[in-house]
Amino acid sequence: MLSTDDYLAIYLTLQLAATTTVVLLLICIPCGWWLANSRWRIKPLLEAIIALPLVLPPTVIGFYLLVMMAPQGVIGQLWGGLFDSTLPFSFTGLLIGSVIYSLPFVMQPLQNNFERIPKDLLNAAATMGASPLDRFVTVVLPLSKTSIITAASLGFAHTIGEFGVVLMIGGNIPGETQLISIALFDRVENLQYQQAHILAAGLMIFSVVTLVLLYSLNSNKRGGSIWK
Amino acid sequence: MLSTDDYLAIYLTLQLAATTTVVLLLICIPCGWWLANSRWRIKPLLEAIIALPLVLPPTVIGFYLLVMMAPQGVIGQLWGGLFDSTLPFSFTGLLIGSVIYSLPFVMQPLQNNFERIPKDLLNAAATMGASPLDRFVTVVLPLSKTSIITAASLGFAHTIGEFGVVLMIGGNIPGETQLISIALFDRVENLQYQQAHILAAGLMIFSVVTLVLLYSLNSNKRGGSIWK
Amino acid sequence: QSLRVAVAANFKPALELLQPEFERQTGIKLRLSAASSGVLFAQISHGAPFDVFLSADVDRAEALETLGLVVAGSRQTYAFGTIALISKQADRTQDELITDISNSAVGRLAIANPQTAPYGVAAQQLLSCWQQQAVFARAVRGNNIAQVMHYAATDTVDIAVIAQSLWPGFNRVVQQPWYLYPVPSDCYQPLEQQLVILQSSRNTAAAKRLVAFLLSAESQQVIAGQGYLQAQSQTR
Amino acid sequence: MEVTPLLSADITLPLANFALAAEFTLRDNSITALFGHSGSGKTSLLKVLAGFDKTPGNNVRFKGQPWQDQQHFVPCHRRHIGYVFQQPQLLPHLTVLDNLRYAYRRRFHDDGPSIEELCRWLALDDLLSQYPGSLSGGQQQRVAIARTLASNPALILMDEPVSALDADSREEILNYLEQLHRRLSIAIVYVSHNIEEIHRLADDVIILQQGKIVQQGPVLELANLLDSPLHGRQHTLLEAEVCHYDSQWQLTTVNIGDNQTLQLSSHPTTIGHRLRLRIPASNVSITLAGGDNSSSIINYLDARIISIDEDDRGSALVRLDVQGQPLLAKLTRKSVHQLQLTPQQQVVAQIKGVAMLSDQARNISDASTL
Amino acid sequence: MEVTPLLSADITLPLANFALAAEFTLRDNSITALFGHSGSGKTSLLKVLAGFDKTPGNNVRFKGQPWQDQQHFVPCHRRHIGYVFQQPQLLPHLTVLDNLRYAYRRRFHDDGPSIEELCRWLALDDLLSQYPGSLSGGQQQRVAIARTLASNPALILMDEPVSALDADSREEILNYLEQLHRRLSIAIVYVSHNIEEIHRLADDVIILQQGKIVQQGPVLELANLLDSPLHGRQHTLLEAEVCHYDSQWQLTTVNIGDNQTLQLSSHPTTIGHRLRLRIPASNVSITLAGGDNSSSIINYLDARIISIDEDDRGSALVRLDVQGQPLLAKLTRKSVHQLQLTPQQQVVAQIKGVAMLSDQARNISDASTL
Ligand SMILES: Nc1ncnc2c1ncn2[C@@H]1O[C@H](COP(=O)(O)OP(=O)(O)OP(=O)(O)O)[C@@H](O)[C@H]1O
Ligand SMILES: Nc1ncnc2c1ncn2[C@@H]1O[C@H](COP(=O)(O)OP(=O)(O)OP(=O)(O)O)[C@@H](O)[C@H]1O
Ligand code: MOO
Ligand SMILES: [Mg+2]
Ligand SMILES: [Mg+2]
Repeated sequence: MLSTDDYLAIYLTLQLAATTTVVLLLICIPCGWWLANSRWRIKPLLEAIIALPLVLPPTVIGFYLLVMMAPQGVIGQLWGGLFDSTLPFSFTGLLIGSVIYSLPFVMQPLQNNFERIPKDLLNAAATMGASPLDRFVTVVLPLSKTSIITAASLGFAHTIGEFGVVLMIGGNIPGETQLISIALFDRVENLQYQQAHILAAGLMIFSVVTLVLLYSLNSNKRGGSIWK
Repeated sequence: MLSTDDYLAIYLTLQLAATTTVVLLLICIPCGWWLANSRWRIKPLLEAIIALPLVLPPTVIGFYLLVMMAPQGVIGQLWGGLFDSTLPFSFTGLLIGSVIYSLPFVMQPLQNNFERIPKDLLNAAATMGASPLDRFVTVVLPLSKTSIITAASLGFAHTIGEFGVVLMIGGNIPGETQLISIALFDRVENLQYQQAHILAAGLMIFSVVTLVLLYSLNSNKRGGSIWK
Repeated sequence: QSLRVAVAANFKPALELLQPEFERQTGIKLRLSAASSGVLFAQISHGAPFDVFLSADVDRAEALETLGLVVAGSRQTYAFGTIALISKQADRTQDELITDISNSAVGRLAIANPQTAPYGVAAQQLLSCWQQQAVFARAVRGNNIAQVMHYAATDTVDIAVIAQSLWPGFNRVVQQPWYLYPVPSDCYQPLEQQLVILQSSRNTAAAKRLVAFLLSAESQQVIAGQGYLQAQSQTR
Repeated sequence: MEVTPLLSADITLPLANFALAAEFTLRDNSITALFGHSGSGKTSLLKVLAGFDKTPGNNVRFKGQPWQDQQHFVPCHRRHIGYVFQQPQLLPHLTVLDNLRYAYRRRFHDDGPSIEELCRWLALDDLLSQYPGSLSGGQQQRVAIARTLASNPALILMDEPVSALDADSREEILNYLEQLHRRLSIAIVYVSHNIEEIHRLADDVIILQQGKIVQQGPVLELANLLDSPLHGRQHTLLEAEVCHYDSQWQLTTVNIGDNQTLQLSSHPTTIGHRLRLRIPASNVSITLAGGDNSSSIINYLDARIISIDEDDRGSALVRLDVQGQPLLAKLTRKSVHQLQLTPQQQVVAQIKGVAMLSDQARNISDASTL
Repeated sequence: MEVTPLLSADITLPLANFALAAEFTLRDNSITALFGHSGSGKTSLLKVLAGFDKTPGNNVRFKGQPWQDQQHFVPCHRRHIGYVFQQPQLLPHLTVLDNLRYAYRRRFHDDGPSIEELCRWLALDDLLSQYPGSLSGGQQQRVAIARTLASNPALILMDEPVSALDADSREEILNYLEQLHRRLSIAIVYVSHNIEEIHRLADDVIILQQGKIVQQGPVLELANLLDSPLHGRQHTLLEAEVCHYDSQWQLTTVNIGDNQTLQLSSHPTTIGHRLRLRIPASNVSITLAGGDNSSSIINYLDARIISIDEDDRGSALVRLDVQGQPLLAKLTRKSVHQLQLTPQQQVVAQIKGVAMLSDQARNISDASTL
């Protein structure tokens, strides 16, 4: 039914989605907080640039990323100078692509959330001697739990489902850069509808189960919401 | 530089993105509110189902939508019974596809936002004689302005950039279902890099300008934030 | 009067070349929808309103015929696709090319995905013919032949197996020089590309005129100039 | 004949550490004070009356109609009530003026105050274009009160409405509430920790303890219970009729029983009006001799000692009876012994006349600014 | 010799309708009351001191170190202050206990109260596992106070900390604050609308009006300014030394000037301690004769009339001088005329002894529960 390549693809997809989500959170939590508090004039421009990956078709983003990651490209030269490897067709390349592509989906909900943390709550923590970092960790993050979960699930799911970008920069090498979304797409393209159905159903069931667990956990836990 | 087909595609894209955004808001604002307030046991399942379009590759979603919209499909039969037209390869079909595909990006931020509207603020409005609908319109919506803008911009941008779904259900018919994302994709596929760059740059500039305007409007306006 | 033509991506440049002449001759406007053959097949089998379908292979045209979606007897071969090797190095002999291929690192050789693209099958045949099956596993796969061109155009690979029909367009856009090495046709099966007129067409007459035009000697000449073999050149 | 109460409630509601269990009625056109320690369930009770809490098992009837019981639930916006929250809860996206208009446009009856009147009276004119986020705590509370009045409800629930206000603003608002409740047929439930406020405003009192009602009834009867003996503060609360006004000296004479009168300086009063008076026990002294022309004390009442309670800090609380009207006096234990006071003894209670003015008399006609 | 003040501030801050412009100093180990109408800028002032507002142009120095000026800005978390907000601002994701621990773990000095002590004293034991969302308004305020004390700051800024509390809780908290400020070397800035609280707690007062300081100085000097003559409430605030304690009658005798003493019933006091006394003007009457054995009034002071101010409601405020100590008496205008009182006249002021107990004397040793 499913080939070893398919299993490899599933494994790789989960690995990529998980890593991407982690990287995205690591980027977006601090940057979102910074954006939420910044009064810089340039802020709307930054926000617009972050939103850009939304408006370009994934394949096109993939194409431009490929251009940049190619050995002579901007990123490629930089990378080549630092490491003895090339980005395209590597896991790292895929990761970079996924992160850029999913960035707005994680950044925007987080920033939006951060903008709503009541200032006086942070002031209260400050009077108790909590430094900005301390406040961020002990007040901002716990109060943002729901949003972080929403943002992470958007990011994770989107990485699983994305395929234009990774197809382009990944090169679809089985066991290295072939992802489940591509395998599924291949089946459809190739009129192997039966296998496509199986893969799609598997993906959906997995996602539904994961998401249901996530959402029920999230709605059961009390005390995490600021405004009850 | 750009052909008439390209202009048609731009026009069609904007029309589709705008319509999709409007439809999405019309769906997600009430549903998101309902979800935010529901204590139904099934809620996490519903939430997971809404998030599903995220995990399937767009082309695959497009494929299944195509299957369902085909005259013999579930939706297709229903539609055929009501109207004397077919869904796939029509603007309506594209619209339905885009709406389904972008649903989670609009629903999740909105629901998340609605969950944070302080209950006592609504109670206060109720004591002044505001019915639930009245409260929704005069309290919930204004307090959700930022989130609605975020959600709408995610939805709009995503519809502009999306192409897997519309390629599949739209059929890429110039002047009818060919969108800018597909046109751009075509240029890239056909190695017409020059035109692709122009289209991509145009799309990006348009988006950046729109988004910058949107975001600066949003950040300038005072009094819209609940927790300052 | 217009015709909606679903055309496999690889043939679109050739068809666009022929389009003005056809429109001038007949006054029938062509509206081209290009996608991969697989996508087009899925769409047509679900009611896409095309008049003519130019597939990149035989299978999908045949499958539509089996489904009874085509005008009986309309399935015909309109061209044979050929492949070629491109390399960044000039003046390589065939043996040198084979050595280059066998020495290529992971991700330095690009071919189309045999599972989705007919050109991928041909490429696979070529590799077997040259005893390079092992290389196949570490090759970069474009999901269609156009993607293979992107890899070459961005210099992320050193060698690629491409559709010869795409070479002129490719050569126009690349900055770094690439070199074309035609491949002996005995190493792979040229790709037979078939067309069908769709049952649902409301303009079968015009569709037939297009088919006739494509199969005309003049058109075939043009097609051959685009890196295809003429439909009549091979008989099965 | 039983009069149907304005509102009758039987409430059972589980809270964090105990359950609210309260059965009570509100009289029409009355102010009922809800009194109790922090956390005793006052806010929770108001929220049930307002219809915020749909927990089943509560019965509330208003003017004979069920607001909630097994079968019915009238939602909050159809109860036509006003609610002043403990935290102001202004609509943050509307300016002060728009907050007021929000209520005014949806007002329940047309005969209420206009926005202009409310602004004038609550001194909101300078704030109208501000957003709630830039108001001070007290300003927010004033806007919240004005908003509630703008919707002109039939029953107002107020949760410590003036706790964040300075004395002057508080005074004006209390004055207005008195007026309001007399002019319009309106009932008010008023949560307050301030005994003076309750003494002044309330007709009835409900005392809550750990979710249970421990006392309820007219404030004149329960006044002593509200005083906390711990802090040495006791008062006599009484209502008396104006029987004379001396315009030369601006002295009002009130009748508090057969031939027993009190004089208090005040704005002009109308004969026949009833005034509420509050006499701190510490303002009452006892003398065995009669009146004394050389002292500025002008009120001397014949009284009988009912009981004497000594505490451990040198004070004694003497309960007196003045022609049926109870009166409390706080003395030193030493005085009690020196004067050899004993129950049933006839004495003269000296009350410093002006002391009574520390309460605004209830019916002073020009006390309002409206 | 000038003593460096604990804190000196020169603040200019534009607000919605006016600008805050305040220059003042705080003395070490003192309680400074911040008094003013709603919206006069009290909260805004505290926020600058706390370091929430980085608007330039403000100068604050603490113990000689700059907290903020042109060059410096010490952020809030390094100022080692405590802040009790007007709205409690508890961390909503932490239980009561964790809110306390949050502060305790980050406390500035080790010699402060433990969490157990705070819980016992503020009666929080039953609430420890609750989340702030399920606390009543007063409970939240108590937790907020406990939290601030747990971090054991050098300067506490309190914005109406007890406004939502009932009399008993309020009493205990005020007692504790008095203790605290005497035991530890701690300074407190205390915003309050409650004059009694200020009379009782404050050493110094700053009176704000529309963002400007209109008066500042020791509370004993400014006490009269705080009273609102509008409501007929005036007090004399004075400090006196205990010179005798009569344990039989639990009577404390204090000295308020050469040979002038007052008696008040109280818990045992220590000779030599200074007590703060508050005498409502309405508790003081004037007599031309001397003491009177047949009355329960035990305090008679020889006084000289300084001035007499009549109002339009039949009252007169008589300023008296008792051996240099000012004393206010509130009489009816009629009494003033009947007794033919005139300035410079020598009279006897009668003060009801027990009335003084309405204030807890400052140094009563067993008044605290700690
Ligand atoms: N964030 C703000 N921006 C602009 N003006 C403000 C802001 N917050 C308060 N104000 C204005 O500053 C003035 C002083 O407010 P502040 O909160 O300091 O008053 P307050 O003395 O604490 O009053 P209260 O006793 O009612 O709490 C008010 O007129 C208020 O409208
Ligand atoms: N949402 C809630 N869920 C569970 N328990 C609650 C909730 N809100 C309040 N309580 C608890 O119910 C009790 C009564 O709370 P309530 O707010 O009614 O007190 P209150 O009398 O208004 O006190 P305060 O004078 O301090 O405002 C408190 O012990 C409180 O902890
Ligand atoms: O169907 Mo194609 O021509 O392989 O892209
Ligand atoms: Mg309460
Ligand atoms: Mg304030």
